[in-house]
Amino acid sequence: MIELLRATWLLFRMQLTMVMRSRRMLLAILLAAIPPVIALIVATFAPGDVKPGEILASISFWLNLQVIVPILALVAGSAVVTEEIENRTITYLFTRPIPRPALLFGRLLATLVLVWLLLGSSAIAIALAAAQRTGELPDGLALRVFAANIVGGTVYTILFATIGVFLRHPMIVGLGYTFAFEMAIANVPGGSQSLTIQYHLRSILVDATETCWQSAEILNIDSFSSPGEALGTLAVVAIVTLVVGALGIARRQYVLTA
Amino acid sequence: MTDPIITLRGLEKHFGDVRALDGVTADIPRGAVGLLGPNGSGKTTLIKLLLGLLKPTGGEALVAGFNPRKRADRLAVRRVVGYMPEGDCLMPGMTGVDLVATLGRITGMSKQDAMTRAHEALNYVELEEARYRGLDEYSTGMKQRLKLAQALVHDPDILLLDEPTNGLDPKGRRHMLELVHDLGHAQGKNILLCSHLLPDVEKTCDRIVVLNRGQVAAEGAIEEMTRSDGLLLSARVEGETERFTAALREAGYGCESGELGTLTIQLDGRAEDADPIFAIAARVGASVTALAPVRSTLEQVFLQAVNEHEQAGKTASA
Amino acid sequence: MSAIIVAKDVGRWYGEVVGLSDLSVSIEGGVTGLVGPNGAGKSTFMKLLVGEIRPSRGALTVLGETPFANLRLYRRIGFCPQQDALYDHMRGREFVAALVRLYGFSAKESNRLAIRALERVHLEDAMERKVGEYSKGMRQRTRLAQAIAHGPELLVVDEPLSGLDPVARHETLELFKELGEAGTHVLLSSHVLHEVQSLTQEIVLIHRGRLLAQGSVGDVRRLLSRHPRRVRLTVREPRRLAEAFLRFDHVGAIRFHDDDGLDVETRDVETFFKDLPALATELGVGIKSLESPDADLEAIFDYLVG
Amino acid sequence: MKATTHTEIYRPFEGTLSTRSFRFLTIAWSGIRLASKKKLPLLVMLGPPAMAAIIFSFIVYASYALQKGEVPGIDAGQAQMVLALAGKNTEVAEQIVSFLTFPLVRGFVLLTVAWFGAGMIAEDRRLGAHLLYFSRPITRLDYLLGKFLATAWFGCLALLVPAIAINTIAAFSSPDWSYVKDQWDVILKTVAFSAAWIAIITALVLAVSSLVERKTLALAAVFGLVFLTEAVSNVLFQLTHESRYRLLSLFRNTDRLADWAFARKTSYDWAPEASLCAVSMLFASTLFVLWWRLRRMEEVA
Repeated sequence: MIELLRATWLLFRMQLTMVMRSRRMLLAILLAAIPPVIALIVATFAPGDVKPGEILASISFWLNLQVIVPILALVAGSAVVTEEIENRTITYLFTRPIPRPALLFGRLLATLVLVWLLLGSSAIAIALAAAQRTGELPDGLALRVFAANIVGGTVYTILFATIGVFLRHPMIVGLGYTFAFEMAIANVPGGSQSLTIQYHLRSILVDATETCWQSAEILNIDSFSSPGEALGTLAVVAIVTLVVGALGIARRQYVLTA
Repeated sequence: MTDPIITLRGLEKHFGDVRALDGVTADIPRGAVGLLGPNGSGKTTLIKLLLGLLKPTGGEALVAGFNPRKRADRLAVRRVVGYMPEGDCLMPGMTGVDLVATLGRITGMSKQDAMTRAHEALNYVELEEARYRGLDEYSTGMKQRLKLAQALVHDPDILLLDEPTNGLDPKGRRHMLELVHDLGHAQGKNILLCSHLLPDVEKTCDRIVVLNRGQVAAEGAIEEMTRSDGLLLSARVEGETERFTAALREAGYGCESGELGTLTIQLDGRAEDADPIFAIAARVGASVTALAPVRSTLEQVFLQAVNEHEQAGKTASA
Repeated sequence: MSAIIVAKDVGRWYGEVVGLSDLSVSIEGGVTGLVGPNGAGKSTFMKLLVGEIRPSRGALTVLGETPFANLRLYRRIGFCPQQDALYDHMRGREFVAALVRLYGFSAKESNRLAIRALERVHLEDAMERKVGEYSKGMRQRTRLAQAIAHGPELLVVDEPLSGLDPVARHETLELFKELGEAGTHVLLSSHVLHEVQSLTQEIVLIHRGRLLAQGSVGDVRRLLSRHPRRVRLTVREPRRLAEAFLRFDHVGAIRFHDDDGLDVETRDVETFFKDLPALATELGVGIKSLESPDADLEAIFDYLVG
Repeated sequence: MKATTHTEIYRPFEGTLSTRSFRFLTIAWSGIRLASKKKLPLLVMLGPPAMAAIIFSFIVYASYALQKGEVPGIDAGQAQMVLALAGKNTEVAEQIVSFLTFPLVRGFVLLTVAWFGAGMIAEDRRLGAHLLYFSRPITRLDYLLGKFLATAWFGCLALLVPAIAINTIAAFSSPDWSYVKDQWDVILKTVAFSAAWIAIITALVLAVSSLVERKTLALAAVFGLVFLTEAVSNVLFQLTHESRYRLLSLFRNTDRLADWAFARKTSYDWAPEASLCAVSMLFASTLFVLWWRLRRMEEVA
């Protein structure tokens, strides 16, 4: 077990600079910067009656959770294993005395650090931008926005990284999942919603009692479960996916065609 | 030799602070010419400049009288030049004949001309049985020959071949060299062959231009540059080798033993054949299994040219 | 010298594409050349040796152990892959040191090993520059450095010479010679045959996924008795010498080309070479050169692979 | 007859190379052939729009049949169902416009153009195949036009062909060609509108394809871009209630232009010129990106 941790730590340090400098991270930074910019525009130009709470709620719900978090996780997460295979540098790591799951965990940790950094700062920036407006923020909302972004980024990144272990084109599968499956089912009221990560993230974010959620035009606002429960399910989903990924990468023989 | 097919005058090309070409001046005559140089000496950059794919930072190049820098000339150059790129640049999914015919039509051939020429070019490179198959089923050797076929489809009289034998196994390599040799000598094409496998260049070209650090390090006909002085012999002997070398030295011939059991024998001026050597071998009872005049191979010429150019470069900058 | 690599009916398929069909070979220590046409299974065999993939059938042992996912064995093997793939953003020393650390060395120790390895491949001055800016030859040598840094017993190298210019190729061969003399077993694959022959006489020839020939170049050539040996001479008076050769019963055929060329095919080349000096002095026909063009690896390759 | 042998294996080419160029047609046609080699994606992409077309043409046919009073082949119950389906407006032009702006159709046209267009330039650059093109006497315009037509072809299969099909059905089923006589402008407008919509999407997809190295990345980028602009414009509009932010969304703009083109009453409260300018700005910027990338591509080919 210690061998696994040590190898993961070494690979994490080795891959951090690589992940930091890759062109995908440039795209991720751009994506994370959009919500704060929108929040700033709204905070300055919106008519008088719009309260900061509403800005934070709408932007984090419709923009961050629905589009930015999944796409950023897709861009970062799908490269965790696939980039090593496509660059064919995986040979160096597979012929070294390290347990193979360490490769997945090492790069995943490096990618997650950046995802947290970007989404965390994006969430904070939106809250700050919203706070420019007169009127105070409902307490706990900013924290829930931050939590939803971080947890969402983590679960999605792990999911897409694991897809990358098994399939050659995780990007397409991830795209299909995000835009086709999730958008379709998460927005249609009914029991099947809880199948999507989006639903649980929204349960963390939305507190129906707060007034600021009225203007966000969210359908069936009261059908969300409690944040604690949502966090529980998401944690289970993350761990199970990680284990599946680790088992997958241990057994899989990546044949690097010339 | 008639006027050169390609003239280069002080050609320069800089990518940022990397000086890929640093003042190349050379006249490349008709016939097959080898373009040699260590990795990164500017060979591929030069070829792309000739095709007008890159704009030179300085100096000028003329290909068959056209200057690729000017737009109209650039299109004219590409009509008279066939280019075989280095990398694997084929579109999987297309069939062999489809690719060659399409590229033929893009060069300006009519539909019928392109189709007939495509089949002729594929027959020439002996790809008849694979012409209707998708490119992803082609082996490396077949892909290289297909790239040669697409360069030949519009029958250009200048061929720019970039590493044609790269990655080929011996059989594929010999086949490609036969084709290039035939094109250069039998079909009278002017070939600029860029390669780092010197035996291949020796088999197919008459003259070479050696590039190093973006400049011309050496230039000339292979025959002259590898001329041997006829007095130095390299021999391989089996059985009684010590007594044989001792006997040689007694008879006044200089003799040192090289690596892997070869002997280098220094003949005196007047002998014009090696019979005396055989006489000594017979007397001593050794059997000579190989004997040849020491000719500096193209590789030695190349290494020498590059080293001299490096020294000249160092002394100039020191 | 006990066998370091033993393969028994090893096969490996990728779907219906055959990598290796049925390879049985046992390779001794020292420097061995693995040759064969493209697609013969060289790369597949190497990937099996270093434990990157598992054989579909048959048994394979390297240094006495089965390689796939065998972490203990990985410490004793160094692998230099064929593809030109490196972490371009890292510096040379950083790259090698990071990979050496995975063998369990401390940071300081890994750094020292990395610097020593890079010095052996003559990359001392480029160590601190980014690998992305290296030339093709330097990238090749960096890949080699990461394979020898942890001092492996067996060094497996896939096509190290392809794409290298003569200067870099010369240095790489020198390095392999040094490693061989230092006692490291080297298995290197290549299809640039005259280079392999200048490095080692021991070859393993693979074709269509099976073993075709093994041993020193000379022995293998002698085995190919059904291909008579061709000897090419340049003589001032070829006709007179040819008449004399007719007396030898082991001479199969004689052919003249241009005015002083003479090709002789003989079934017993040793006696031919033994009798030639006496014959030459007796007739005084003026032999200028003598060579046997089909003694080299390339000719053997053609005979066997066709 | 004197015997002649033609054993020379290499035959020189006597023909001439024409300088007048329709090269982009060759590039386009070879691009189309190459892309439609794989039949499954073709079926998956073009299936749904075709089905939608069938449904809409049935509605058009039924509504005409009802107008004429006689109800051939379908009984009254079915007719009622069709009318319910058609909603209140049985006006045929209405049906066609609603087909053009129907979200499912629009989504699949975008998907089709993105799927076939994403690899057009990206894969050429990744494989280095652009070297083969640009070492030939073609101009950058030839290459661009060729790739543009090849991608737009699939857009037409997904949108233009179904739209024309509905129109022809309408023409035939309309009483003694009344549809053609007094509503011919609708036919022209359909063709123009579909062509414009396909052109815009093709330019967008090709621009993205020229920026990235890999087809899957280009595909993701196209969808990412479209959904991002939609989400941003929604949020901005929701909070500021100012409709000028809705100009950001490509779909809103095309709806507004469709209402203006087909003279339908519109639920949008800004002038069509604004949408027209927004869309043309998008189109101009994508063409600029394409021109800039192709210049660099030939330059450093």
